[in-house]
Amino acid sequence: MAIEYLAFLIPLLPALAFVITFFFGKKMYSGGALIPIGAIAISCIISILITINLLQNPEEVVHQSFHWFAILNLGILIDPLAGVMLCMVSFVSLLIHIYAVGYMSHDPAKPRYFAETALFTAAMLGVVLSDNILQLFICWELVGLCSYLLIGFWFQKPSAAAAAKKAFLTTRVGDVMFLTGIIILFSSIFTIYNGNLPEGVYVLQFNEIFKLIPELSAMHTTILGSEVSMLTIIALLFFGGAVGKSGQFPLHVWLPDAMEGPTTVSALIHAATMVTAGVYLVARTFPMFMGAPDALIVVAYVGGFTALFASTMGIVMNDIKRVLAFSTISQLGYMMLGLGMGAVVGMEAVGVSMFHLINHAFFKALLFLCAGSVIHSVGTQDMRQMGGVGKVMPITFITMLVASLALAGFGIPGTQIGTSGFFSKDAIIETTYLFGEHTGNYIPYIFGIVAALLTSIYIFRLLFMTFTGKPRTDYGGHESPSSMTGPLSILAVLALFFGALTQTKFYHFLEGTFENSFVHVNIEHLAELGNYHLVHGHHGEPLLILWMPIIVGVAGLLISFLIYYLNVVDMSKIVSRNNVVFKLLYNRYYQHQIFIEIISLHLTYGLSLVGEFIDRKIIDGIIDGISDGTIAIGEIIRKVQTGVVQSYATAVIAGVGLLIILLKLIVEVQ
Amino acid sequence: MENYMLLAPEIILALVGLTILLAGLLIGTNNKNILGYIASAGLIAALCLTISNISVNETMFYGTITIDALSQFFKIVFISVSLLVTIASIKYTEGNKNTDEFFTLLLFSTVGMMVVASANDLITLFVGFELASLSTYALAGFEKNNPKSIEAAMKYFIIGSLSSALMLFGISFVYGMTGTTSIPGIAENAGALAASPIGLIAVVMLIAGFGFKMALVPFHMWAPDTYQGAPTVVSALLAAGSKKMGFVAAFRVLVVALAVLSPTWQTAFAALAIITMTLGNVVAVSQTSIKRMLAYSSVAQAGYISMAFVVMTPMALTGGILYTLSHAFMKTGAFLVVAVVGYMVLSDNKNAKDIDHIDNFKGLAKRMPLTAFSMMVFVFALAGIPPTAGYMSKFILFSSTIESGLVWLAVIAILNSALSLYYYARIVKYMYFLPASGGKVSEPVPYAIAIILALAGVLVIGIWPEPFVYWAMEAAKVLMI
Amino acid sequence: MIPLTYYLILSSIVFSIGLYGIMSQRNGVRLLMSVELMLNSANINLVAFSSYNDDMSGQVFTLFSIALAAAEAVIGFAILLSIFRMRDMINIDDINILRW
Amino acid sequence: MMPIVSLMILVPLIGAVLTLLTQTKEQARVIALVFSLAPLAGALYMIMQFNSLTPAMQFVESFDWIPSLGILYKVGVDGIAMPLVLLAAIVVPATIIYSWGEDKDANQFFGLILALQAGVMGVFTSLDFFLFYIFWELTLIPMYFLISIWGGPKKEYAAIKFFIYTHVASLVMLLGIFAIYFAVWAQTGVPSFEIPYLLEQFQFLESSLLRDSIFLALLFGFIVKMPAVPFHTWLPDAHVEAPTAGSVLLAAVLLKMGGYGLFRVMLPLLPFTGSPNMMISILAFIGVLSILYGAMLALAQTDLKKMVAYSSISHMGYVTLGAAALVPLSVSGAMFQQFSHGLITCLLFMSCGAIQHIAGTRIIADLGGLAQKMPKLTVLMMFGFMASLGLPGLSGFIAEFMILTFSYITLPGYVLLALLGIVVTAGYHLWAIQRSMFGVLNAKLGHLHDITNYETISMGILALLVLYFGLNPSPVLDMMTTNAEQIVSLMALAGV
Amino acid sequence: MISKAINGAVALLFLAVVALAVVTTTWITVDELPQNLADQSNIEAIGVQIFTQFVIPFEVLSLVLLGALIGAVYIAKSEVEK
Repeated sequence: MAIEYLAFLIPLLPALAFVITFFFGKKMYSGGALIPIGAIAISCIISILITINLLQNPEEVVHQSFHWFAILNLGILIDPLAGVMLCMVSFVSLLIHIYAVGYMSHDPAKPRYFAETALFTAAMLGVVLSDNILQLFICWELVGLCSYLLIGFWFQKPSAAAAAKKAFLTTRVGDVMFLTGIIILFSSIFTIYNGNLPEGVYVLQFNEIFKLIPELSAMHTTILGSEVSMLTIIALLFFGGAVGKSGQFPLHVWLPDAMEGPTTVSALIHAATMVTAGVYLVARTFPMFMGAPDALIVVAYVGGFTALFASTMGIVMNDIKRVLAFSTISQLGYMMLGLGMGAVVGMEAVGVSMFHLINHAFFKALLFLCAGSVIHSVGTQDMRQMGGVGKVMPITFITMLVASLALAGFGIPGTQIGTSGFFSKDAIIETTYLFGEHTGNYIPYIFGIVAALLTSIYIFRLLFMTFTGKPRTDYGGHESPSSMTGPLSILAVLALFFGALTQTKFYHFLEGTFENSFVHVNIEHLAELGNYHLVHGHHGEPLLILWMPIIVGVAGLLISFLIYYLNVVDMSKIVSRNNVVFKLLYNRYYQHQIFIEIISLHLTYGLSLVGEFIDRKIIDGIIDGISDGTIAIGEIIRKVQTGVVQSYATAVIAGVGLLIILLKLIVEVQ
Repeated sequence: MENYMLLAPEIILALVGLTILLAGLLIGTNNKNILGYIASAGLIAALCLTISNISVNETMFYGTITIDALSQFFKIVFISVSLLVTIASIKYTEGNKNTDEFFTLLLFSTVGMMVVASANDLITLFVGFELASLSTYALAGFEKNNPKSIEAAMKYFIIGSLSSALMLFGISFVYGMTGTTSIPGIAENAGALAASPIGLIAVVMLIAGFGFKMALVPFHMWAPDTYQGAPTVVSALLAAGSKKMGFVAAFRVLVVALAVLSPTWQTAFAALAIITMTLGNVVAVSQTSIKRMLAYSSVAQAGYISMAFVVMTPMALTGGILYTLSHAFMKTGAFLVVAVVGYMVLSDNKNAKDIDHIDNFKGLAKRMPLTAFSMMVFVFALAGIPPTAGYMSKFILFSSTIESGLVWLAVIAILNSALSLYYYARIVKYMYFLPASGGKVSEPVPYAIAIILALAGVLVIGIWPEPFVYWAMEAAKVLMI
Repeated sequence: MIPLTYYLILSSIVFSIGLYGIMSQRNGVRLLMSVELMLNSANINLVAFSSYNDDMSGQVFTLFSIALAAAEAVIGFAILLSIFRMRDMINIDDINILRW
Repeated sequence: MMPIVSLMILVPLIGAVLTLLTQTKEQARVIALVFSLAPLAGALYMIMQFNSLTPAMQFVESFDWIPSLGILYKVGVDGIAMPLVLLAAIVVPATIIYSWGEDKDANQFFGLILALQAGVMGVFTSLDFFLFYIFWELTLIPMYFLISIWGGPKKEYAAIKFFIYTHVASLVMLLGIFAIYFAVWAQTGVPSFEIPYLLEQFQFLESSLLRDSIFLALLFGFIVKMPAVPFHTWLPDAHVEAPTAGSVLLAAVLLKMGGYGLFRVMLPLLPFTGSPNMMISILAFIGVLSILYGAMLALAQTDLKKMVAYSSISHMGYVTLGAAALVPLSVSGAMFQQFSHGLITCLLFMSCGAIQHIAGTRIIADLGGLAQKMPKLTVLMMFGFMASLGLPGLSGFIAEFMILTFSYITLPGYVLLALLGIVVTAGYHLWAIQRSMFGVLNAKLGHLHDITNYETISMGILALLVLYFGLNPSPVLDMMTTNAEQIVSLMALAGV
Repeated sequence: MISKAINGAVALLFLAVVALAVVTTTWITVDELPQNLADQSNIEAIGVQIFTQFVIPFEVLSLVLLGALIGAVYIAKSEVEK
């Protein structure tokens, strides 16, 4: 179908929109917002059409490749995985853009805003579309740049500028790992081909990489005395990149600070773009993880721990957006956890995890946009100054409630009734149980289930503190304009029903990601390389396990209800500065102090000051010393010239004498 | 019958000198400018004649005089320097009633140098040496009411006499051991000299005598004082001209006549070259008088040229010989610039003291752009920055040290060369980067002509060195036989 | 027959006296005398060698060198005269405007 | 056939003289611009005529200059030189446009810039060591003047340090040139300074000590120019004190001469040194040290321009590293890094210069919030900074990626170390941007205005070029790769 | 005084070195001095030599004397400007 040939427009149109809006937006209506909206809408339509096409013929993926330079290419790959991501990214971005027309209406720098978000979307679409790892990295970095620009959108605010820098730098740490992975991958491929890369083949294309997984897996190197497969190293370095981008522990520190940007930006970052890129990367290179021993286990542990760790902090935050930020980190942890479960369920893990990603995109976008709506109306982000907002903003309240239920994963097991989160998140928790069952290791499951409880607590805490009760301050407030509530409603519908409607089909669709006309790998076979023992047909979990997520979800709801609605416990007594646990949580485990002050400030900056000292005092000191010394010696020697001619004569005669003696000695030696 | 045409340059110059002396009696003070023109004309004629006979190789007058590539090359050097100095002196001596003496002495000293260049006998050489010395003693004291000038002449004279005596003493031993004063004769009979202890003493005394003219450390101590005290045009003559006489004499006597003693004098020159270039540069760094700085720079340059004696390959001699020519232009030019600046300072303020102080160079680029530019070229040439004559000569000279494997010598020379850049750059700094203390001044025409000629020399040798390199090679061949 | 060495030793002694004089004397005239001593010691050498080598050129050289010594003395005294006129003394030590 | 290469040298030189002779700044800058655009046109013409499939010299002109010493006037370009000629031809007009408003002695200012261009063109096109060295040294003088006349408060120290330091290095290099000249002369009996000939004959020299000494002497000359740690201290001082145009030319073109020497001279010699592996280790070590040390030092700087200067050191370290790896694509990546850094660093120094003359200070702590008053500058500066920290899509990334990726094949340990530098690089760039451009406007800065149109145009053109070569590096990269392959093939020839 | 002692020492050292060299050198001499053979004057021989072989130095010497004369007269002449 001809629509495939328009695939290149998907990232290109938003990129063009960026250029137009950036340079000419000022003179246009609403800061030129219509241009990116239009561009993204077209992208979205193309994406959906291609994906639908793909649904019908899963084998016929879209792949186009162009020579770039040297031995590298640029290409477009739309397979099922990319297809769903494309649809999600373009669609959610579109909604957020529409929403932003209202939300940003008072900001004088609108053209810049819309230009940058358009570029952001373009970059993210580029990540998804890439057919080779390098192009993916390039777009990946552009995503980072845009996040930097957007988080620092209100650059006049020092905190925004600092947050932007922190975001870029922290993700940069991950990016360097990613880049290192690419470099090692490339040189390993080079070694495999014995230095003679085949003509006309772009070795960084995914199909070429996947082809070489057995060879890569067989290559070993020794690190700290133990032999490690080259593939594991590469995979884990890729995962390092994902950790940075997707805010996994320990590189998650930038995400909560990223709230400094406009709320729409937060929504964009947290839902549609940026953070999901990490998960997407792991999913995209999933065959490599499958073939790499231990890699998936690491993914699982990091993801699980992050899910738990972030949700603990979510409980105590008072800033509405910050709660959501921790929620994002936590949910991304789930996705990683889900991918890590590939160790037992193979390809299904990608389906589960990606499904959660899509659902999360809907409900998290919704959560943020609702929060934005509240903030837009109330004028503060501090939940302690809200309360009772639900009365003035009913639509926002209802949509928010839907989103919260989806996040907490409410639904009835065994039926098709449930919010989208129920179908995806609970599925992940189930697979972790499966993992425990097969390996005897229940730690991932415990991570998952405890995090689910905490998730429920913090999201309903937010809901109660914000929307119910009496206004704690005089904030006025009104319902937001329809350009804002419209997207909210659409998203709410999706958050409610998307899961139920698509679950099984989605898994099946994604199965085709690595078996089609472009790439054909056998996951089962790879699992053997990676020493993973896959389990098939696993629908026999105990009922309790099936119900467990719901139980903890409800428990969380009740706890929040008791504390924040009925005020059974006076939180202000617990929430005091003296409570060690609270302090720890509120200060986010002092990560800021650890990361910023100790590592970056004291260590790095200290080291650089030492370098400065060496430079100025030692290296320059030597050079200046030589020159000063020469001048000083010159000053001394010139005094020999006394001006008395007899002394000159003496010098001549002494010179003759000395010369005679010297020559006598030298000649005799010779 | 001897071909007197080959000696025509010397004869012309001597006659012009006498003519000027006589004409001076007849011409009033106000018209004495004409004498400078006559002298210049004579020098130009001599220069043309010398160049026309550049490829002659003949020995004349019972073997006391030889005309070969070496002598012709050096004669060109001497005549060029004298010509530049003469042209500049037209302005310098303007209104001076002793102009006739000045030019006569100048021409006589030139003749002396030329005789040395052609000398094929120690007697000729010594007499020529003395002719050049005695004339310049008087020239150094030309400003006889200026205590500095007289002091300069006095110091020059005393050390000069001492050196002459040492040289003569050394010559006497050479004569004693070889039984002849003819240079080829000595070369034939020098075996016994080389074998005896007196040979070493004779060589050292000769080196002391020549080293005085070359201003090699430790025989250099008169040079800074004299260059500073003497009239600047005379300093130019001393630094650029009579210094080279020391080199050509050393080439004739040491390289040709005493070739068998080469281990001795090569070692001596190695020590002297190193200490000379190092001391010259180090002390030059801290000078505030431009003339003194140039004097020390000239000491250092002598050290570089002396490297030719150490290396003693055709390449090295080519480099050394070419260096004398380059240095003649660079140094003359630089001193003439100092002279112009002195003139400028005096025209600012009649009673100015320390007219050679570096402060007077402040903002020269604004006051006299042409002069400042020329000076920049001269000092960069002295520092060996391409594409100038100084670079070309250093290029060949330093490369020859590498050729013969004396890397240590090359390294020392190169470090010195870099060090010298420091004080040369300081002059440029004063001229270009510091604010001027007065308005624009136009250079007197004679000075301007002389400076432009020197500039042309420096640049032509730098950019199209082929003929000069060729003739320096030819001259070096004379020495290598 | 007087050995050649005697002449040479004599000339060396005379030369050294001249050297000592030029290094130690303050009076300009004495300096000039010292220089003359040195030149003449060389002349002794030349004449001695000339005799013992049976070669005339040494003696010719001596004549030239005597003439040159005279010329040198002339210039030297002229300079000293000029100094005397300027300063009323010929103490060479004290003439040190130019230094360093 | 037009002597196009000679014209590339001669036209700026004539322009320099004419510009010096002008009286008003209006005349001076117009003439300077015209005479700097002519080489640009020439360079574009040459690029179009260039055959990037052959490593041979093209547009060669040759005639005897000093036959008695075997010196030729021989110029020509190949894939190593052509991009740098183009770079010089681009940067100089951009600098002239940027400095359009220069008031102080405009005729001298623009004249010196053109003289510098002539020198640089000469260096990049000379095929005779004698000629090469002359141009090499000639570039010093205009730069010395630019720093000394239009420089900052400590200009004297900086200028003389620059002058003497690099002069010493050049002299050491000269010794190396002498050595190879005479050694080859002794070997073949033919005196010649012709670069390709000498490089070819180098392998036949018998003494490996001699070959190593020649190599190291030449190397010293080049790495001081680059500059590589620990011979770099002249650079920050020179940059800080130099006027903006001076800094731009220094960083964008003069430093490239060092790298050019590396490719033109060092790499063809390297396989034939006594111990190629040790030489490679030395180069790689210097490269990595420069990358890390430069980046760390940049972090410690309080002066924006000094920070950029150290970043140059860091970035030039990549060139050394890529060259040392001796993989065709790492070498061509290193060449591309030269080209790319030349463009990017212009942007950075121009930004610093604009801040300096508008805000009156470059001390990062005294700035802040400039973005509010200077949006155009902020955009361009951000662009430059992003390019400098290696943002994909811009030319810097291509170069760094190629260097790191392909160097890893032969020098994995060094590359892993170098990768650490990337984070620090991002760190100091972002830190500087945050502190100087973002945040609250520092009230002490007084009245601020945005950059002029001339500045915007010149920076904008450069930014576009950075983007263009980031997206499509092939026009210059292909010719580089051709020559890089030829260089690396020598390794195989030598059996290393 | 000390300086004079040093000067004396230098001069003595010089003397010692030269004298030592003179004594240790084997000088080439004719067996018998010619003037002892027959009491003939050598003035004529000198004259002939001066005007044949050494005519150039002789001519130059005339310039030396003239130059010295000019120089000496110029420097010594008192010029009281009025």
